[in-house]
Amino acid sequence: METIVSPKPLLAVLVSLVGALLIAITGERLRNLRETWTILASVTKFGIVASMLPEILNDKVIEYTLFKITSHLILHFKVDALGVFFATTASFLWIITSFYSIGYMRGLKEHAQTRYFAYFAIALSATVGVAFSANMFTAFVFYEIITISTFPLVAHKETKEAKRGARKYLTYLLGTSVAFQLTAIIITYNLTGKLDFSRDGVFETDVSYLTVTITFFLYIAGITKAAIMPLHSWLPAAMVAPTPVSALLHAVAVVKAGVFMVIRVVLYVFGIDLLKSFDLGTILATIASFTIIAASVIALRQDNLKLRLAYSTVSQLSYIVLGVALLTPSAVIGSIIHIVAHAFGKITLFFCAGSIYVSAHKTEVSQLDGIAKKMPWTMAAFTVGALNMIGVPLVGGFVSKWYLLLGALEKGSFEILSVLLLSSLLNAGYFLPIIYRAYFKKSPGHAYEIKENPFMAVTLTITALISIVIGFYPNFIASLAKEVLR
Amino acid sequence: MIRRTESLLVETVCRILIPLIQLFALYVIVHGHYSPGGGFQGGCILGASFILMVIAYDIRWMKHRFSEKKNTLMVALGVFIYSLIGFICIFLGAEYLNYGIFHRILPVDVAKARSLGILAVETGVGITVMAVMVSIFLNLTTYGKHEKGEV
Amino acid sequence: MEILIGKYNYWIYIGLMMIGFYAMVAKKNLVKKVVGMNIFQTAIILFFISTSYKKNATIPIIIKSQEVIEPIQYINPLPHVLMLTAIVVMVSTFGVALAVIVMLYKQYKTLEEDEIIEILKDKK
Amino acid sequence: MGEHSSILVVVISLIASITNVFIALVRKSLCYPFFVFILGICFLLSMDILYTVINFGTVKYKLGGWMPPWGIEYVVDHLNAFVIAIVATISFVVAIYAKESIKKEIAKPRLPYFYSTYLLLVAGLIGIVITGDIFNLFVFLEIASLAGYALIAIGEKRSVLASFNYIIMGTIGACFYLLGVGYIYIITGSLNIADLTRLLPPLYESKVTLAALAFFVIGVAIKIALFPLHRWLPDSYTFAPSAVSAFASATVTKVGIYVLIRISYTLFEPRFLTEITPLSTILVWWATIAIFFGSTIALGQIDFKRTLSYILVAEVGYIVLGVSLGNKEGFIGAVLHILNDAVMIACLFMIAGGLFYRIGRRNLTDFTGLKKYMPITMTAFLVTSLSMIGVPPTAGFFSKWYLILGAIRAEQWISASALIFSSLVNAIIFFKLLEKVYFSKKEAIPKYNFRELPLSMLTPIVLMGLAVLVLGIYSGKIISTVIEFTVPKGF
Repeated sequence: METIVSPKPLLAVLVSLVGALLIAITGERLRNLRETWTILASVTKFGIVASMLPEILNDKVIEYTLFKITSHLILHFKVDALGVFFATTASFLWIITSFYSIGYMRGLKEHAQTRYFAYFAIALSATVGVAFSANMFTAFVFYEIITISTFPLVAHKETKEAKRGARKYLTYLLGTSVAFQLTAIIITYNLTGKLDFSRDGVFETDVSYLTVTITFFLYIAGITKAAIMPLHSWLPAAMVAPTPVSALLHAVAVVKAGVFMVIRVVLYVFGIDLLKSFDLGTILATIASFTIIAASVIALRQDNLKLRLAYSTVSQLSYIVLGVALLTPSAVIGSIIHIVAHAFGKITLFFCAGSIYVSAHKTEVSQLDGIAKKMPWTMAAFTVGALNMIGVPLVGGFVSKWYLLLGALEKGSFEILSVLLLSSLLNAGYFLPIIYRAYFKKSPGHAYEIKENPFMAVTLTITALISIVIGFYPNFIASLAKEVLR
Repeated sequence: MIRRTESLLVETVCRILIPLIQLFALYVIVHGHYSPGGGFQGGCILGASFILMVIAYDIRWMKHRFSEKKNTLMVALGVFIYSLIGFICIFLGAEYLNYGIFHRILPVDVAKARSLGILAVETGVGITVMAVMVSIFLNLTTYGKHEKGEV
Repeated sequence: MEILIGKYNYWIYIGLMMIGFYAMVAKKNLVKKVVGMNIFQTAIILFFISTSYKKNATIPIIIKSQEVIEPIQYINPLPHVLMLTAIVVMVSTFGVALAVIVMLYKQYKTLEEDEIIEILKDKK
Repeated sequence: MGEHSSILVVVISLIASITNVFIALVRKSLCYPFFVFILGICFLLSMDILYTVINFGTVKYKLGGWMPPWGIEYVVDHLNAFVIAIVATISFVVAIYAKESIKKEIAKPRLPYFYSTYLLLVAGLIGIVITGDIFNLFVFLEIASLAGYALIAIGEKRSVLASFNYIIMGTIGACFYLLGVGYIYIITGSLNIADLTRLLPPLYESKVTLAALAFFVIGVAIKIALFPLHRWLPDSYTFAPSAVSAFASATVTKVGIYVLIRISYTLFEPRFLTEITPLSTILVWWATIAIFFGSTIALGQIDFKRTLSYILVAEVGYIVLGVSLGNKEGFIGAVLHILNDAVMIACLFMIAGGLFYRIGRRNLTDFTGLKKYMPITMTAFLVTSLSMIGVPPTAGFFSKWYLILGAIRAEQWISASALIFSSLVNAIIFFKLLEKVYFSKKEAIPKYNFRELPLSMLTPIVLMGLAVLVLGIYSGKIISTVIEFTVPKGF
């Protein structure tokens, strides 16, 4: 494998930090200029990240050492296939979300918009930072920055409820990461003297079962952003945030950063061989399976649309964890593809929820009767997103589920297979009634006219279309995912 | 707060005793470097003589003879003498307070120079100790109002 | 028995120290506490001085007529010098403590600790 | 100045403290410039010492030309130079801060005496650190303590009683230390630390040495407020003037810990603490309890300065833990935390003082909505808070990293969890405050003066806030140039 030294990963991180600074300086008075900065930063960021793609596909690795703090605590970037995969998804969706945010924030005439856009940019910086981290320390730094920079976004409304939600959010994310993840990192360093991610894991083969098990579960408990039960309840609590935040951060950037870290830990810290020999994957798979089913069941009973989506996210994230936990090639590919497929699907769904809220001021599922006539684009996109989640063929979600099923078969585990099938049924169970209501129930008359916001309608259509594109042409993404395993 | 009692006996005895005490204090200070005694002990005795003066007469009278400004000046003066000797040593190229080096500027040998150096330091210490003793006593007896002049 | 008599200086200093310590901890009156503190410090000074004592020895000052100097003849002067400094420290601590007591008295018009605490509680 | 810096830094501040009283008689307005000037000189001298030590190794200075072990010797190695630099820097920065802050808290005629006592405290602290003689150390310890008692007593009304309790406790501590000196002198006949290092090893089995060690440790533990002996600290630092709280909290306990390090690892050899006596085990557990209790009590406070005081009790536990873990990582973490904690605590106490300066109160609830009125101060507060919690890349993370690493390497799992527990408690305390600062609105009360602090108070706060970030990024450099050399040989 060839290594290129280039500051591109650093630039990718810095672009949105500079953007945040410019946004903060520009302020509310020149809002158009401020929004220009957001768009510019997001496009540049995507450009930089995408420019690394060809090199990565040619089996090269880009590295950059930013700063040696001590001999082993080094801020070090390393771009590999997995990282660039995640970074591309996140930075691409940021462009779309930026447009959507502008529509949403202006549509609702929200307060503190400057703060909103600035912290959004910082959060994205840190997300890309996590994606490009070469060692646990760097990843931990950016992981914490994500937590802290999204806190103002969750507490955006500054109401009592928002503050309570934000407090819970912070307690879970920061508390567990400091208590468990940091401990796990230090134990890892103490045992191995290394913090770098490496293909074969950093542990020697002669470590004791107990130590590895404890460290492994400290990591899993510490990476709360992956929302594995029972440490999931911050995610529904975070739904008090404005919808674009829920859409990008709590369906893509933040939670995927968590899942991404889980993948990194499983594949690059412990390594497949070690986990296989200790059979730790099965335990993780069991937890993930439980999360998938339990979260889906809870989602069935939610009336609030965003909460239902949140529990759906909890459940879908565990697909990814499950795929990695199976430790078979197809399952890992499936979970990597699911990062993208779920990202586009769920962001569409959240965009729709936001669009409905802005145009019709409705938040509950039971209020959606006959809304499809008033908001045709939104509901069409919603349908695509829902089909994506269920895993209907020709939509993105199908591809990942296919690989996951293959992985379960490779493993020969009938239980996992049945979990996947059952959860698909449950997904259908909580999404289809919404679609049914929107299209076939009669709308109760409205005193005001419901109109779709063009900014939002366009963006959510784009993400829905991309979901379909992934479903039709899965080869590109699948080949990139296979690159990870090579 | 101490008021004048105007007891003839006390005042007369003190009038005779105080000069003697002060003389003895000076003796203790100047002989400190080669026999029992020294700046601290001498300073204490000297301070005690002033305190006796306050007790026998009163503070107002005492301050009339020996004002607070003078007292503070004494505190600073003693320390200055001490530190000056130390700094001169540094300027002459030796360690701080290494007064053996004085033989370069004084027409004496090293041992004598040391003896003179310590005498100077003891004098400084004596002055400071005396002044500090007096000022502690005054501050405590007047509830700290002594600086404001409300005796 | 030998420990009791042979090291009587230690027992005296420990006894004095405990008296001082008791006064510092148990007495309610602030001045008594400070007096206890003084006893405590004095005990330590006695301890130091007693360690330097030798039987049939004299103060370490050379008399001019004397020609041979025998270290055995003299007691160790260093603890005395150290304690001279310690006394200075002690006096200044005593001074500061008294000054603080004067301030306390001005504020609370009492020197009993429990009364002061009572006053503080009432204020709350 | 070169070789003489080590003596000058003590003597200049000592003399200046008395000169200042005299200057006050001539012209009061000159006192403050003189005060800052002297501390500036001390700061430069301390940097000179640090520079000399880093480049040329240990500096020895024979006071009065007397050869050690008969004369007093000043020995400056990396550890001394490091702590002196901390004390001198913090004293200088807080001195700038003190100008405005003290005006609202102390009556004007007393100001010159405040400056004098402050200088005396600086002289005492630097003296403790620089001297190579255990009795001389006692004298400086008392100079510093006396100045501390006086400085605390000029604070708010309740500070006088706090100061009195501090006098009683502090004197017991100092007397215990003195007893330790006595025993050491009885058994060896020497007071010079370097000399004692040579003389003591054959005497390790003696009961007298054990008694001396016990007295030393208890005495120092009182001076550094290690948990059950911490009673004097919260009251004192809560009611003292803000500038005093900021300076004393940052340096007095740290210098005490320096004494503990000197006693444990220079006076005695590391093996004495681990193999012959169980002292390191005792200290590890003691410090762990201190961390647990300090943090827990801090949670329940209303007054911000009192909260900080209890956090300080926990932080002292951190450092003692690191020192006594008996491995390199823990020790590096402890020494690094001496620096980081000094900067963080000083900054937080200065912010508390700033709050008091503007609105006359400093309860936790008074932080509500301050971002609008004091944006710059609150940014510094944000950075320092993150550092207290231990969020990378701020300074607090790195010392905590080394401490936890040391605890895990020593297989002290409970201590490691205590460190993490305390981080979480800090997170709760500070995020509660940050939420109040950034997400709650204050109804402006016309009576109070909500404005950004004056420049002379703001600059030190911002400096310390920046320092937290810079020290974090350069902690590797600090470790490799200074702290690596302070690690005792037996590790």
